[in-house]
Amino acid sequence: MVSREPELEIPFHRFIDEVGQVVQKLPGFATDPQNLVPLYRAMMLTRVFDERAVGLQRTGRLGTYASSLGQEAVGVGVAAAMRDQDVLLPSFREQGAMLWRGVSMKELLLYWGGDERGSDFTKARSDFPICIPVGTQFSHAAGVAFALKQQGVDAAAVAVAGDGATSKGDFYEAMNITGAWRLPVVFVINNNQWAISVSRTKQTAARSLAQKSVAAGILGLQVDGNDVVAVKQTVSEALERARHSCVATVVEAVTYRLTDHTTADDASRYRSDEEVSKHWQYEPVRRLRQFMENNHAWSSADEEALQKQVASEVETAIQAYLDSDAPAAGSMFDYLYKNPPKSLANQRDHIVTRAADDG
Amino acid sequence: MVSREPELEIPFHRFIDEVGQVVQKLPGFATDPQNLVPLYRAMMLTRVFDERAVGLQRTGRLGTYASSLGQEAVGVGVAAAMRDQDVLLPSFREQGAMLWRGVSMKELLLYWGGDERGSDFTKARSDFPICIPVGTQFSHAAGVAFALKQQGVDAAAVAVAGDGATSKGDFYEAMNITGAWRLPVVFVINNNQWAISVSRTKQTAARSLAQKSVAAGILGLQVDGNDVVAVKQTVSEALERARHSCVATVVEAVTYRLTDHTTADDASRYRSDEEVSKHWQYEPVRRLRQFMENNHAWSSADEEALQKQVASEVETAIQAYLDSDAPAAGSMFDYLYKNPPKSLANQRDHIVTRAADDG
Amino acid sequence: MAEINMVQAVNLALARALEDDPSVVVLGEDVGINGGVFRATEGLYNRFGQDRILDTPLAEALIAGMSVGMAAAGLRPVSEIQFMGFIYPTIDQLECHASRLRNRTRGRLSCPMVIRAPYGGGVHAPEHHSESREAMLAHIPGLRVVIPSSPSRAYGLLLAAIRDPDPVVFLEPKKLYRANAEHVEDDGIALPMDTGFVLREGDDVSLVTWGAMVQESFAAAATLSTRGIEAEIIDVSTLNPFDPEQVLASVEKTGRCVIIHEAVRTGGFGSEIGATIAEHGLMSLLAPVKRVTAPDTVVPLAKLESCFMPGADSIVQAATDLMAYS
Amino acid sequence: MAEINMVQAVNLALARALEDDPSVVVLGEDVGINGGVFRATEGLYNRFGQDRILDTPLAEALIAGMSVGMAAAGLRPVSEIQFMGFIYPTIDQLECHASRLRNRTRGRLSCPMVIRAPYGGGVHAPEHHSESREAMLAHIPGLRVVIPSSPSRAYGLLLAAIRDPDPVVFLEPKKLYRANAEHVEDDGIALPMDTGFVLREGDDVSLVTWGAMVQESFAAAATLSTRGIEAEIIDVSTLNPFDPEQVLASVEKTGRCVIIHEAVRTGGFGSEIGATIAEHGLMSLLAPVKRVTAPDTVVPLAKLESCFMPGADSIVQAATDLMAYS
Ligand SMILES: Cc1ncc(C[n+]2csc(CCOP(=O)(O)OP(=O)(O)O)c2C)c(N)n1
Ligand SMILES: Cc1ncc(C[n+]2csc(CCOP(=O)(O)OP(=O)(O)O)c2C)c(N)n1
Ligand SMILES: [Mg+2]
Ligand SMILES: [Mg+2]
Repeated sequence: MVSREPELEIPFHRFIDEVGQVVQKLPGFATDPQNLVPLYRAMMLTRVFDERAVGLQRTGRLGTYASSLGQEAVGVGVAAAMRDQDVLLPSFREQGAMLWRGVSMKELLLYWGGDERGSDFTKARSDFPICIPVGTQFSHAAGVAFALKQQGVDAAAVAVAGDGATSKGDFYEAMNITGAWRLPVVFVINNNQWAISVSRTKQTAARSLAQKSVAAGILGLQVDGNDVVAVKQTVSEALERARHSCVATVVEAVTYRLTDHTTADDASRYRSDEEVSKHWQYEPVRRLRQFMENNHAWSSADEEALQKQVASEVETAIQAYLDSDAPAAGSMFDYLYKNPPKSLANQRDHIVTRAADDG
Repeated sequence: MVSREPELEIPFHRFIDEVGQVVQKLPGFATDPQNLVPLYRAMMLTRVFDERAVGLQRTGRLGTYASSLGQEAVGVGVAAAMRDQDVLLPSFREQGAMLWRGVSMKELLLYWGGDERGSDFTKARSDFPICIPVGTQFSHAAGVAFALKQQGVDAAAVAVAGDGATSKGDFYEAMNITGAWRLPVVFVINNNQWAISVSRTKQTAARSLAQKSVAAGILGLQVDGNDVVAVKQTVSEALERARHSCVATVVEAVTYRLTDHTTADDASRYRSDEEVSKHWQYEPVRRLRQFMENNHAWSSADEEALQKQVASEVETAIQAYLDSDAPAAGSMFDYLYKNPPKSLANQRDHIVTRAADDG
Repeated sequence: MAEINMVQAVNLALARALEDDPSVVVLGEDVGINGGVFRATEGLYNRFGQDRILDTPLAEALIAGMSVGMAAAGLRPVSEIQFMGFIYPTIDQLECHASRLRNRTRGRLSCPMVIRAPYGGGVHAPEHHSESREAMLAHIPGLRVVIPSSPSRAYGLLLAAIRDPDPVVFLEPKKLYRANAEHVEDDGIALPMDTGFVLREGDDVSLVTWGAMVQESFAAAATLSTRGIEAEIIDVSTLNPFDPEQVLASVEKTGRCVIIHEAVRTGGFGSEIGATIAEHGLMSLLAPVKRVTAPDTVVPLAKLESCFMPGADSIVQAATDLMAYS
Repeated sequence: MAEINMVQAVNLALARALEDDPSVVVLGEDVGINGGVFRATEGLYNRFGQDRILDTPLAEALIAGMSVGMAAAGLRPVSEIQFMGFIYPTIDQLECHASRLRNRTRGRLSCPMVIRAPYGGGVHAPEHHSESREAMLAHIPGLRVVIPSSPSRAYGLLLAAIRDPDPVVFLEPKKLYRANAEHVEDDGIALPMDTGFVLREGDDVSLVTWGAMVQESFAAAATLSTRGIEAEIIDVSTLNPFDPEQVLASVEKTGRCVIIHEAVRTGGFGSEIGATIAEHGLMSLLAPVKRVTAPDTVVPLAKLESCFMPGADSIVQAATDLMAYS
């Protein structure tokens, strides 16, 4: 009588540990620590941007916002592994990845400030916009991957979502077809241990989220999500497999959400300060800095210069956001249909007139 | 670089092989072959019932019908493993299980003949009715199991669905919560290799359907679905685990659909005669008879008597079905709400009058 | 007792139902220790324990499907969908099973379940957090769709919904969640479903509405009154099954009707009311029926949300227009 | 060329679209070698190959979501949902993504996809195979909902739907699948969406309908004509965006309107039409508007299906009743 789960080994990838020590031969791109500076810079930018965005929300100048504090290595590592023609399908917590892909800070602020123009990215024009309904982007990724394959484009789709998203049927249906049809997709699970107040262990009895791939006959592995080198390397390999052999992979990036779910949340209601403090030890930004310092690729002066530069970049973007004109009332009609019906024009007139009357 | 699926071993259970030989020590209930006679009888009844139901459809006296030809051991084995207070949640091809549970042939015929009274089972009153939307019964099973556990009832829920159903998100969502909440459920996948025209291999790249359980951290195993002893024993064990330790199991019963998907289908459009002929070798009814004969528990005379008896039982049920009065037009309103709104009464009157006018 | 707002009234009704009936369980995302993202389930986890206040995995279709199973097996599940924008995966279960189980089995099994969800705009929430798609659900026979418009009606109707032997979708207008606190007696008395509430009497024009638009209608009625126009306000409250008689009686009296809803115009539930009047109230009409609704487009993000939402201004305008007919 | 029925016309349009535009792909359950359970995709697999005619796993939400991804990335997916009764899991993707992608990205991405599904009753099918829930989908801004009522309109409208740069749900009345064969020119000419068809002119009463009820309306018109009542028949055809002008023009002429649909009454799309008349056509009305619909209950299994479905008898009755007003 069987009475336990089938044995199964899920690989776990890590190159740099919590104190910046190398635990495994570094991949090519990381052997010269100077190469890591752009990653460090991007993580820092993400962190400062998040902090300032939360500040804007607190002072009534931005809507609800989802910070990625502590998870910066996931977004940055994933995006750094991608090529331009790969397609990113992000959740609402992937500003690290989006900024790397070329979405501007002003665009992100517009979006979170309540203006659709924020999703009309100037760069990364094939990337998907932020996806709010959890997990619904997984099947888009399968569709995008099919189109890329069909059109002979040497590229893959990368969907990123949280640990909570792995409970949605969409995840499974999408994984399954990438196996059955051999589609070039990488599913990145940004496992920050919490889905609002529901912990990873309450979300599923599976020992890893990566093992959910077994259901679809695709690959699954875990990576230390606070080690940007490991994230980049693991996703690069998954992308190679996707592009060259049409084998899809679930990459579970194990990390931790160091702050509230969003600005509308109060995490102290459901988790202890001790738990959070403990995880500050593993956070990705300091870890990478430590590694670069250990390897004489980074100095306090570098840090100071970077901080200054990043702060001013973010400030400039915020100013541009705050200075941007309000969207026109009529714009809510202008992109609904390419060929709008006549009846919509009347409704548009009515709304535009009403808005004008209001001042 | 990982380039293959994680290794994983899914058990496969079989006691009696294609030619009626024992391949493994028989479970207790099967050591006396006489005990298998009821199982044989039920499988035979199912087969004859299916055959006659298809005949009724062909002659315009029944609606679309889904025969279980070749899959009788699954339904019968599953139901024989259950206790009365366990709850069955069947798909549309589980007449074998439903008949064993006490649903009458007349009820089944009423249902397929287009009369809701067929789902008002006289026995098995807590069992779910036939479920048409594929896979939607999985989450019902989780809910039933929660209720049983909450109410302290020593019972489990058994959902049965096909190989195609394992591609629906519902399956995964339901499996996941049985793991996370430790719910007493057995998911039986009646893998008949085809979902209408889509073969098992096109349905998923997973090597087994049982391994989909890994996604939820619950147990999964395969059983020879043409060996009723194996089905009964495996499901019994899964039910024990469910009832006593609240561990859920996916039991993949590997079998074959020997006929069309339903009477509305023509399987010769998409699969070869050779494939079908090959599978006739493994079919469950002859196999069990062989075993019983080998063990001197069954004779030609027994067979003849059984055939006669079963034929007459089925005939009686068919006659009762054909003789049953037509449902009243008003009945389509009488069970919609326990407390119907006034407006519905007017609509009811209208329909009843119109039906009366039509004669 | 202090005055309470609508979220607190929902909380009070849930606590009362849990207290009164051991078969009631509450489930959903973050309804446990977190008390729900709007705090509608606050305190219930500590009071009723983890066997009755259940944090589910993130899976809306599952929440609905499990509720069907629970309900059929003797429990009374009251689940929360975090926002109506995430209710769509539940439609399959609502349409195929919850609304049909009693009918399908000729009463052998039934489905006493409630799905609660905050709906509607007005709080500058992110995308998918402001929709009003009640009409989609109101088209499913066998399902009740109930919408409260004040703390006391939230309390009384939620109790009715939970006690009802059939499935109810209970939609809570989030714009009213923290508006208009009032005294609510925790008397365990349910309010009637399947009919609406005449909240204000008037002879000149009927304002037929529900949810957050009840508030706008009151504001409009106040303005209209200063101009000598007395509006009758009907809170439809139960969209399905809809009670046509109440609306028709009002229109018979006033001869004029403005239907107001937050949902987009085409196929909104206001159309059912308009059509009902065109069928059965035509002879009472002194003027055409008017609908004041959101336009037929996607709810814009926060910056344009207020342009999208109908308000008292549009209601006043519509009613005034109708007074020009005589 | 021989006369063809509606399934064959759908097949012809699909083949034409596949031939004309390499970005068109067809996907769904059993659409490949099996040619679809109604044979709408018969022969396409052999002709266009397995890279363009795609059997999917059994997962409707996936079919819709994949279509969104395919469409955004440059393909024109035309998917089949086997029966409308299994379309509900697609609503999440239709509502949250397909209908919004263009708007959400200010035109950067778009979603030229079609979901086809047989709908409606009349063929004595099992449970969930006979529903008409078009109104649920017609309430989603950004989505088109189109329903043909003859082989040639199926051909022309399906081509229009596939070529349209935005998402279309294309519902095929299965009762008409094999009825009324007619000559259909494979000329690649699309018919206009966003408006309906005046299929019969008449001065006395407007019959406003779509799908399989067009046939019943013609039968009713024939009977009415023998009694000296000339009906105008409008096939609404595109439910969303709905063209109110066409209906209003007809009602202005006739002064009487019967709205007919197979869907259940409450919240059916007939309500939108009734409300539109109450708002903008009231002054033309000589009589109340009437709706002839299915009753507000679950479609019964086959034995009572014909009692449930509206038919020519009820239309004749309604129109005759309206003639009593003058
Ligand atoms: C389908 C759906 N249900 C509910 C929500 C509300 N919600 C927003 S984020 C969230 C938790 C997501 O958790 P996870 O997937 O782990 O991502 P994280 O927020 O941790 O990045 C929930 C429940 C939603 N956006 N979509
Ligand atoms: C959700 C849903 N989609 C489509 C269908 C139409 N359909 C009926 S049976 C079937 C195939 C089911 O295959 P499987 O799960 O393997 O069960 P089997 O019929 O082989 O017993 C399909 C597609 C359905 N009933 N439900
Ligand atoms: Mg998370
Ligand atoms: Mg099968």
